[in-house]
Amino acid sequence: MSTITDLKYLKTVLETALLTAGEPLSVPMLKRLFTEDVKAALINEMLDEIQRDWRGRGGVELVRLASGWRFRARAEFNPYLARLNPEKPPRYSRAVMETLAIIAYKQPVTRGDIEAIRGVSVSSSVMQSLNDRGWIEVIGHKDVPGRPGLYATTRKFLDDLGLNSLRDLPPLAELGTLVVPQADEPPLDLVEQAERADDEAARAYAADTDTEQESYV
Amino acid sequence: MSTITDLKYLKTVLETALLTAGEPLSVPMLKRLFTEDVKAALINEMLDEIQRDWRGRGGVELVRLASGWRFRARAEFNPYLARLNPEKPPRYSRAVMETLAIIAYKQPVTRGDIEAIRGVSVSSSVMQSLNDRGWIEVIGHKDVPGRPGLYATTRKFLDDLGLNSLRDLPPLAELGTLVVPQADEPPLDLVEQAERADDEAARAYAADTDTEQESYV
Amino acid sequence: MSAVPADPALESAHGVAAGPVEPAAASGGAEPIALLFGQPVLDLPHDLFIPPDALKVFLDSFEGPLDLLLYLIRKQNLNVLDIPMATITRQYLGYIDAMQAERLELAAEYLLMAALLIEIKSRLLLPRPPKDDDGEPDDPRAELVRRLLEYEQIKLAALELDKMPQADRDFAWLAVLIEQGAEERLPEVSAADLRQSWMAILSRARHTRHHKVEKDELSVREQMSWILRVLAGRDYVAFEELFEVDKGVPHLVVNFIAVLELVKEGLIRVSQDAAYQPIYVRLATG
Repeated sequence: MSTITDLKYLKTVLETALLTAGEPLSVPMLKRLFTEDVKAALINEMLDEIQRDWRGRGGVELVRLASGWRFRARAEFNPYLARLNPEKPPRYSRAVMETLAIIAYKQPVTRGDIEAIRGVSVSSSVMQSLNDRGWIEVIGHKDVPGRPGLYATTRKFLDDLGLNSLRDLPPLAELGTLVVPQADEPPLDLVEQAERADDEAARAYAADTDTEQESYV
Repeated sequence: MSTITDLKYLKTVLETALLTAGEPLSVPMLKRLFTEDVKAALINEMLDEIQRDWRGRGGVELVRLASGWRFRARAEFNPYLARLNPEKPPRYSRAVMETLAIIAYKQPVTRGDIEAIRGVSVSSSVMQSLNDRGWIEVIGHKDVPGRPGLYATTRKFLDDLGLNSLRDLPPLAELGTLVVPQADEPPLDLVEQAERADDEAARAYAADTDTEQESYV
Repeated sequence: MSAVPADPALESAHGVAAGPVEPAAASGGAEPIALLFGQPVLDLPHDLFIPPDALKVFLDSFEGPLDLLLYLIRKQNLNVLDIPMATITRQYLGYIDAMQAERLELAAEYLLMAALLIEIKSRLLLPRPPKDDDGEPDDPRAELVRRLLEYEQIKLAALELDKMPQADRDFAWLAVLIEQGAEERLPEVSAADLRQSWMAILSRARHTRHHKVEKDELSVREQMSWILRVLAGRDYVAFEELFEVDKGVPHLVVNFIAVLELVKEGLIRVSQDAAYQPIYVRLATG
């Protein structure tokens, strides 16, 4: 067997480990591959090289995630792969996604905090499904009566979204930009309205009702 | 996106599918990757090319097994990989897990019932692995042509999952509100939705059409 | 996407007529967006009504009172920072009335929001107490505006999160096999895994939507399996033998439903030669 002084062989071992691992591998974990003491700096250098090697060739990329490095298929190939495997994980409802967003951006938060922001009670099953997915966890308890659990997102959440850290989350919209134009602006014309039809604010247009008409009031 | 007339792209799709599949892929399965009709001869040719490409480079090889093609680590690297992960618990495929979930929640069920719910055929190996594990058993036969076996979960299944009874499984009714169906469904109109408003499975739908369909997707 | 059919027949059948549309803003008058046969059109035609049957579905598309309120404000292009309380309160109460007219189960949160809107409106009518250090007087709307903006921020963030590629849903991890020697380890499975799998099945609604999911079904299903096991390998069993009296009434009821379900599915036969004679249960195939 070659020795690890052979850099090419060392790189091949690292690549093989990453191709076969069912989870992200951190540098300390990758060091365990070798009985010799391989420096973290060297491993990082090799990882960069492997990442470069795969860039542009093949449908696969090496990504750095919160808990380590992992190979994944480029998203562009998903339509093909999806045909092979008709079973897909679920797309979460708005209730689940909004709860997740609050935990991700405001962590650590209690269930009460989540309810205060959403203005509705949070069902246990919503929390349970995020917990089952391994995306959220209780990291402590708030020192108030009832000692409610404090929720935070996990590393797996970052990994599954292909993120390195919470800082890589899309930035929250500035509160200022959420304010719509002044009321005395000229009304939109039809074309503009049509363009706004898929806009978030207009999403319920299609389902709009006349319930606000005088007869109801 | 390139078309499949581009042979290099076709090869990349095949390679990516083989690298991400958790099981051997046969040529008929690989054909399913493409909406176009790709000839088996061409796929076989590409597979040979991929096999050659990997020969001599990297620690991974493409091998042809009885049930199809798959990538695996070369045996010479096993000593390294073994150090990395002395005990990595294997996972059941999604097909196995969903079949198990259906038997657990809907027992007693025939194989036909399982296929009707999953919308895909259930392979014998899936049933076999659950049977070998001692988690499911045939408890009778349905009195219809062919007399298909009726499957139920066993005591051992409950024991291995640490459950006292099936009632300790997460309730199904709540689950329906957590997911939205896949977007390839044709959107229903509101009236149709209203008729279905009390249907549990439709609950997620209602939240879907006007919201997620437009803005989430 | 026009989700509401603009069917005039339906419209009159439900007695919901297209009424005048609220002005686009509190200050300005309603500028028609188009003229149709000389009549001003103030809103898009498919917006004109909602069949009452669909009201519940419509409300289901809101995540709660904040979401609904935000919709009312955004729909009319109103400035959140300067909510015309009278207009918005009237519209909100309109929705609540409609909900009550349809005898929908009114969530407490919606009523609470109505109370809050009315409170703010009434406080706006009262003379404002002057502040000590000639600062701005408190606007009673301020807290509501803060909550609306915070909620909208999260709502947008949720949309963004959902757009991000998610493992398994949008991309696949690599899984190259390592040929294991020696002993084989069996996969571990938890109840949570089963739940996750069931959610995956549900999300493929095309195949499952005809499949009614009932709350208490599981205990019945469990009993069905139990009864089939009891019957297996025996010619017949006396009806009473299937009922364990000491397990309590709920158990007996569930067990009885299980027997009926098995009969319905053609899995067992229940027979009795004559009234008051013993009832026997056997496998349908026996």
